[in-house]
Amino acid sequence: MAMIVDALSWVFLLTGGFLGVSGGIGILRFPDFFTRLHAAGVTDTLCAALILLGLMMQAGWGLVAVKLAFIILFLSFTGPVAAHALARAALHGGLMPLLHRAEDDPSKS
Amino acid sequence: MRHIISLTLILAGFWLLLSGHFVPLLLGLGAVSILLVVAIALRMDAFDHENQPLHLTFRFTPYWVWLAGEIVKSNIEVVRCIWGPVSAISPTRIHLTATQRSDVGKVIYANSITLTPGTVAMRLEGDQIEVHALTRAAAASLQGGEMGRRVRELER
Amino acid sequence: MLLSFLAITTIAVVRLRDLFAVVMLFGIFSLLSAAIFVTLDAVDVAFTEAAVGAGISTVLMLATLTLTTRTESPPRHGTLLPLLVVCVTGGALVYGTLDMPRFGDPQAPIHQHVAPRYLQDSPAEIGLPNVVTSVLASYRGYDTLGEVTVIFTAGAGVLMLLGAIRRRTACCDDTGKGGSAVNHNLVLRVVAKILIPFVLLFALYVQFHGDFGPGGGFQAGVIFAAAFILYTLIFGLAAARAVASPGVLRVLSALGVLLFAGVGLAGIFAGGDFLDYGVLASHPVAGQHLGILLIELGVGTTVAAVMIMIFYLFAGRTR
Amino acid sequence: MFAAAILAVLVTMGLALIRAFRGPTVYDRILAVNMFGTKTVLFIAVYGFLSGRPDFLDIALVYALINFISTVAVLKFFEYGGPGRAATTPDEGEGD
Repeated sequence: MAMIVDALSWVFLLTGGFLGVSGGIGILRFPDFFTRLHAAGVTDTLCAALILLGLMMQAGWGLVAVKLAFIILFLSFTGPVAAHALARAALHGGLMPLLHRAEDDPSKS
Repeated sequence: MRHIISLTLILAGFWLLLSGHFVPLLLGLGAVSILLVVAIALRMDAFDHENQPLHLTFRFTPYWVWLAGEIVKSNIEVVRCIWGPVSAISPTRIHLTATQRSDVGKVIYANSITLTPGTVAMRLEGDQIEVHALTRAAAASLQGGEMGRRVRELER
Repeated sequence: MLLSFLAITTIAVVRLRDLFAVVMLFGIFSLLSAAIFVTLDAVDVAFTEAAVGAGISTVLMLATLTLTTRTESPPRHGTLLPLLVVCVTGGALVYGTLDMPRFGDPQAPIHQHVAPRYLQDSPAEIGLPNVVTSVLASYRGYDTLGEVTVIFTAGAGVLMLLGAIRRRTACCDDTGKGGSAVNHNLVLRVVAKILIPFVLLFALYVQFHGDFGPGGGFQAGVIFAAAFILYTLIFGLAAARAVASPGVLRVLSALGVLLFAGVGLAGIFAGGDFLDYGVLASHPVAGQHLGILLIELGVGTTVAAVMIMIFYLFAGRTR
Repeated sequence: MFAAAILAVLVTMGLALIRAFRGPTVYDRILAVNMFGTKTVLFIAVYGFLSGRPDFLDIALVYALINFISTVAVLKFFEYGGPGRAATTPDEGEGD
């Protein structure tokens, strides 16, 4: 049982790390701000959660695990809010998202 | 009143879990701290009356599990886009109607949209949510409306 | 690796002309330095850097930016002379370090003098697991009292500088409520409401657990202030002032210093020296504990009150 | 294995750093800084495990909170400090 948890935590840590690097490459490769926002979302949500979960499994039950859980909780609260506020501010500031085809409704900002 | 009690209880739990020291001095200080925080929170609340959605917390668990699954799925999708050719992405902008009744419900909906990578809620005005999606597929799955329905079931 | 990031960031900061971008990079800079402090095992310093550097200083720098212009004016003088001065100073510093003992050398003077005493005797004399707190609050009580007074004075100074020219502070507080996207932002409002009590409680947790882990008055004060800043940012200055009015804050900031000094004086009255907490209770260790708790509270109160006050002033001026 | 995770976090930090330098819009920079902050939280948490000092977690927790507040502050600044002009025009980028 302990070994399974151990192995699982390694898998989580590695996957989380991979997602992080992917997100980093994403914010370099994607063409405009709004698409980069999605790439950053990858690193903010699943990457962080996986790495912290991996750590939780290493820590075992206890206060450390609880604190890690708090970090996950806070990050999952603040992450999307920050992303949303950022997108909204960018839109408000007049930044237009690059659209696939221009037949979508023109923005009304 | 119910909000005050639930906030106090949750803060007390937060303190105990953070602290981990169960000596009388720290417990006493914790009690004083919690009272202070609740007092400040009350003073802050006096200026507009948005209810504390804390009582919703208990019904969240099934939703969280479902959402976690969604997050994993959409993460895989976005990572595929990142490593694949740039032409694979098709940024799209859509408008959704939030059918949730309360403000809190709408906020949960918007946050859930943002939390799943590939879709970001850009604007929330009235009951209109403007969403930017990385791919058409992501936009379409949102328009399917399952997430909105699940959030609506949360409130009641 | 982190150090190289730091160097790159510094170069970029110097080269950029857009002050806003510079502020953002400063944010990264302080995040990096906190990470470095962590790797150096300086937990308390990293904690302070985390709270002050990444959060508050960014906010204050931005507030300053709104008072001035956004782009740096082009330099009026040549770059050669400053470069020379910097090189000479840097060279002198490097030369100075050549004389210093190697990092971690047990024979180094710093390890011979007071450090062993602090490290060995502090558990017995003060009875706290966190040596940094013992050093700051007990052995170096005078220094810390001085620092708190400096913060108080700085707060008073800013108050005088900015408060003297208050033209529109009082009248235009609420104009922001109308057109601002942040104010109108439902998502921000709801989440901030949920978050703020937890931030406040977390600050108090840091305050009272400085004895056991990293933390203490300074950090707690800053985090506490950060919660108020968040509230001010989202609900407007008027609402925040109604929660904690500037008058109350002024009294609180002075009260913190007085509490600190008062504990010191109490030591004298109880028959000891100034800032000697050992005599405050029947048992020296208990006395130390009580004294440290009280002065940390004083530090926290002053820091939080001054921070919020300064932020109010900036916020009032930027409208 | 912690080392692998830390390395990945560091690489991500580096990539975010590049985006912060490159801009081109201020929002890209804010995004990069925000992401950098999250990565710092992770870095501190993992490093705390690597060196066996889990009290680092308090710092990570502080970061998770403070980072959010400074992002909000930055956005607020734009509402007042740089209407339209400052936000829409991509700035000159590094080194002029």
